[in-house]
Amino acid sequence: MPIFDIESVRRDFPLIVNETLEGRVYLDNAATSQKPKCVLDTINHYYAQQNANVHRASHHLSTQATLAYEEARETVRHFLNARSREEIVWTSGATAAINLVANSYGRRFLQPGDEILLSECEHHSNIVPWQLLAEERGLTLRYIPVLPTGELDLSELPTLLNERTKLVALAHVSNSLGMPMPVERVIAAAKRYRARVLIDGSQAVAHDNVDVQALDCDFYVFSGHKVFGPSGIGVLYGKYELLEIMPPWQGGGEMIEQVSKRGATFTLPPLRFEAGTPHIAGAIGLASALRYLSTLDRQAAAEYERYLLNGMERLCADIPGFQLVGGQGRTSIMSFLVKGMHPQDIGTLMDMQGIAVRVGHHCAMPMMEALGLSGTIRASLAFYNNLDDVERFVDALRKAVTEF
Amino acid sequence: MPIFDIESVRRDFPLIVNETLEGRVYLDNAATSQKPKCVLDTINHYYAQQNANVHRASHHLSTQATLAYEEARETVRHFLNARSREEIVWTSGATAAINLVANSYGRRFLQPGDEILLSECEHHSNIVPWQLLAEERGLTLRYIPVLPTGELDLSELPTLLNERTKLVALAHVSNSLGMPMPVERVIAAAKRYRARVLIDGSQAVAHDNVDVQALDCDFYVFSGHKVFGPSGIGVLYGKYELLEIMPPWQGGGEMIEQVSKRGATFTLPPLRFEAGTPHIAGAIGLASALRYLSTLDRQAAAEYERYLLNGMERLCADIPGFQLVGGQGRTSIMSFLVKGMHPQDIGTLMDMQGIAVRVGHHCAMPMMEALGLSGTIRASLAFYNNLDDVERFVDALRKAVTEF
Amino acid sequence: MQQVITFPELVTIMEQHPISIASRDDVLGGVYAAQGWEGRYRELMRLGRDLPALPEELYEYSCPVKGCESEVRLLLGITPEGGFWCWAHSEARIISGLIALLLGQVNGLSAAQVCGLHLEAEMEELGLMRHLSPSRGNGLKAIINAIQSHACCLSQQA
Amino acid sequence: MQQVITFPELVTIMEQHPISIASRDDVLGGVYAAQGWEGRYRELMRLGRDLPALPEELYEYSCPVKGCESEVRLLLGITPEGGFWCWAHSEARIISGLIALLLGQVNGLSAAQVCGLHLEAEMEELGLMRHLSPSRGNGLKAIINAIQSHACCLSQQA
Ligand SMILES: Cc1ncc(COP(=O)(O)O)c(C=O)c1O
Ligand SMILES: Cc1ncc(COP(=O)(O)O)c(C=O)c1O
Repeated sequence: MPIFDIESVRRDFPLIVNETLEGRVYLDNAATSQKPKCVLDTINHYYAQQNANVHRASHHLSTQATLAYEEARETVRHFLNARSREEIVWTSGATAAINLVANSYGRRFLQPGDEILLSECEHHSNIVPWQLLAEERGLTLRYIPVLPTGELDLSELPTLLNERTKLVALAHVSNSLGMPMPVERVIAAAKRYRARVLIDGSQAVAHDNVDVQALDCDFYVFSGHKVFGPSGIGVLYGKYELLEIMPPWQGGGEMIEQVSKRGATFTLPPLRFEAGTPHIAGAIGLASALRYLSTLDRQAAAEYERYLLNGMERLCADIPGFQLVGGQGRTSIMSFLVKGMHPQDIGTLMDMQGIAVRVGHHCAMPMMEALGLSGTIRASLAFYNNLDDVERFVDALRKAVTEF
Repeated sequence: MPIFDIESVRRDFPLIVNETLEGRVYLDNAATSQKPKCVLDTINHYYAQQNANVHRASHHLSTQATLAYEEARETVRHFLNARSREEIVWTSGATAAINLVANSYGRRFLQPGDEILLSECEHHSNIVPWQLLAEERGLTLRYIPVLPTGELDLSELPTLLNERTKLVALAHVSNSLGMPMPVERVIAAAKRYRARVLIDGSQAVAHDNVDVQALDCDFYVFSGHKVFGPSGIGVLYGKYELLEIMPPWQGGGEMIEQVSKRGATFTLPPLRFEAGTPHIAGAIGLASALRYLSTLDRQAAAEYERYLLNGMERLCADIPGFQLVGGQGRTSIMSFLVKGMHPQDIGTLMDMQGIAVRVGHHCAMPMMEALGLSGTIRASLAFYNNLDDVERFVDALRKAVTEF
Repeated sequence: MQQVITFPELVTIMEQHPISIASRDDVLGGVYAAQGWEGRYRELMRLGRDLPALPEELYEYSCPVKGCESEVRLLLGITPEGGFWCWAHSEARIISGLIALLLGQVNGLSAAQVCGLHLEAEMEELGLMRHLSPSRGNGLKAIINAIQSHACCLSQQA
Repeated sequence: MQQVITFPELVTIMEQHPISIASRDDVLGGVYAAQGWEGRYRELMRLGRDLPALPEELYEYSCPVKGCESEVRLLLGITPEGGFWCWAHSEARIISGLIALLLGQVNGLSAAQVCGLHLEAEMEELGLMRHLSPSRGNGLKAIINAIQSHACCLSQQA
């Protein structure tokens, strides 16, 4: 077992402490993650001591709030290793970030006949915005096929990617199986056709550091609530030279430079894309979560998660009918089926035993269709889970399978 | 003075207590309001005991979170007196709600040559989305003119409103001057031409109860942070028969019914418009704020605010050069100028004395242009302000004007 | 959207559903008698296994009730005599077992009687409320809503 | 976007700015000597009142620096000898006074010298940091950024 002070980390998460007291186990971390106490404290402190509107007034509180808000942007810049703070746009979540790119970049720069390349493993949030755009603009969507192992079949890439491909949108890690996607190879291939690449990092950020400059993607998105931050906040990273030429999407306060009855001129990124009063508490709460992560040895945390995942898989192997879905290299997610039992029945029987897992298509219907599945059971780990959680999960699963 | 237990109410607001201890006075309530302790407690409790994704899983926590989230929707329904919960759509704020209507209703149902009627008093958030839409769809925007008193000049309404008018978007109360807008008359006139009406209630909800059925508007929007709730959450009310025929705006998880590689079908309102993981803590925090309001005598609170406002205006009357902007009937906002001094200098000198007011165009440039002003100083009250706040404000203003 | 079937040919099939007010005690007795959650859920799974899926003739008229976790097929019918019949089925056994609990309360009653029922009461009594959350996970609430709203609507028309 | 003016006719006018490194101590002495915030802000307002607005010839080349609260006009120039000159003005007096503090640090230096300055230090020293918040309220930070980035850019070209 890697060196990682799990019991001390676990105490930082009030909900996990509480669930443990209640005898329950939370293994739905891929849906949303729990928050360390410092995030709650930051939110509290914000509302009790700093709350004011940002970027609009210059009184004391507003200055404090604006400083905290822009420092939070800097924290995200550092987390992603973006070149500048101006490349970090606050959104209400990963979904909104993808919709922003589709509506601003997509509607301005994609022409009828252009192609967008996705993969069959995408979350609906990285499919539907492109479908809506494609329908409006007369674009063609293509999908990199998924293999039965959950890996992408890159053999078809040379035909899927061509001069008409203007944009590639790909998950960093798949949410239903936890398979890491071959983002480096796809990005390199896309560059050859000068296609822009958006990486959906929703499932990656909770488990590893990200370096957008090393990846050299054009856009990177994630949600705060999946990386131990508050709900209602997310991030769009975009290369500045792209953000700069993108038209605003939503109109409102603070994204303008000048408004007259005849029209408006718009301010520079990132504020151009932040219409309306932002989710200030969310932004600084997310920064607090990222700062918390930076106090951990993330390498060790990731190893520890792998250790738990391996243990879980090993212990499940002799449960009658147990079938793992997905291949090697998975991070923190175990998606599985049990022969002869419906996933939902397993989910219910697990819940009755206090184990939270998720069941169904995990908002990835096209992938389920491609794999010929109607759904799976998904147990997803975070670094605050422990061996006891894993054992309780396995015992509960064994009971569900053998006693019902 | 009306009966309203101000000192007890004031103690419910941690930031106000704290500012008082620090010797500062918060009079920027129209920009954002402070939060009662119960809202902070609700958010804390949510993250420490309930946090899970909603509408996706059926394990214990997710069920708790979904229940709380949908109960919050019911609380908002009750607050607005909407017919059903399905008429309440969560958004990230008033700005996002207006953009939603412009992009979903507007892009589907407005045709080139159609007209949208606004007023010159609107906040940029209720102008720019319509300008963007008008440019894209070839629509004409018209503006009800503002009189020097800050009132709307309805004498031109018969020519401004005609068969081509398809939508009217109007503030309930203006944010720069605090003037109540003649929404009843405009709604009645719009109905005669079957034009849809959106009311921007951002500045109304903190001061009075709203009844969307009595108003008979088609859409009503507001932001949580202006009504003592958290940041990053807002509400779109829409008549169900309209929401039902509106296409989705953003694509993502949970707004779908079915997704295949070829396309998607969408679920019913309100979820159709709530793509992605919602701001769950925001929704239940807002509900907590609205429940707090329901424990107060809102009539008395409104009277108390008027009492403070009148006192403030009376005490300012003999400050050399003091000029009130706007006419009768204003609620909780005093917008003013001081002859011979730049508003920003006043703002700075007030801030140096610990008084938070806002200075500038208040995101209402077209109105400032119409009134021939480059900006004003705005002091805006909430029911947790007290006579001491008012007196400190007046003393500071007198000092700024007479000693600098 | 749900329709209510009135074609005699189909309604005749629908009336054959093994679970109705009449067979209720026989069929559901086991759930009431079961000990602990384990016993209860075993009974539910047994009930669910035995719940007939919609035969093809009915299936083509039925509507899907979608949840994230499984799909339920649902069909409502009314006999010339005013008997209310509901068929529903899910691949998941526990949901099917819960559906059986519902059908035992409504099949064979009149629409007006069904309209007057508090369908959730039995589930409350059996400690099965967790399955009625507004979460769209399973669709049970949608079934109850469909049954109740159609039954009430029909009884007003009558 | 800012441009840096090099036309001899205009630069000659720009060099006439009453506030420069040379006049600095005379002009700004009062701010340093003032007692308490009241004294300091009275001095700032006096400085701001005396700060010349851009004459028409310069105005048409200047750019607006927008804030929510007031507008600042800004123009940068460089003489053939490499002297860096900045004109800026706001209707608001305190901002204009703060601008005067900035101009006293840069006008007449070389671009390379300006590039090396820590322009915010003086404001820190005078307890005026609150005016440098990232809030877009006043535009002072934008002026500093413009001065510094252009000065550094020019000194690299040279
Ligand atoms: C009248 C009015 N409308 C719209 C808005 C926009 O609200 P938000 O910035 O919370 O989206 C505001 C406040 O800024 C407002 O006062
Ligand atoms: C891979 C992936 N992309 C996108 C999303 C959407 O994130 P959100 O719902 O927070 O907008 C999720 C999570 O639901 C996800 O797992």
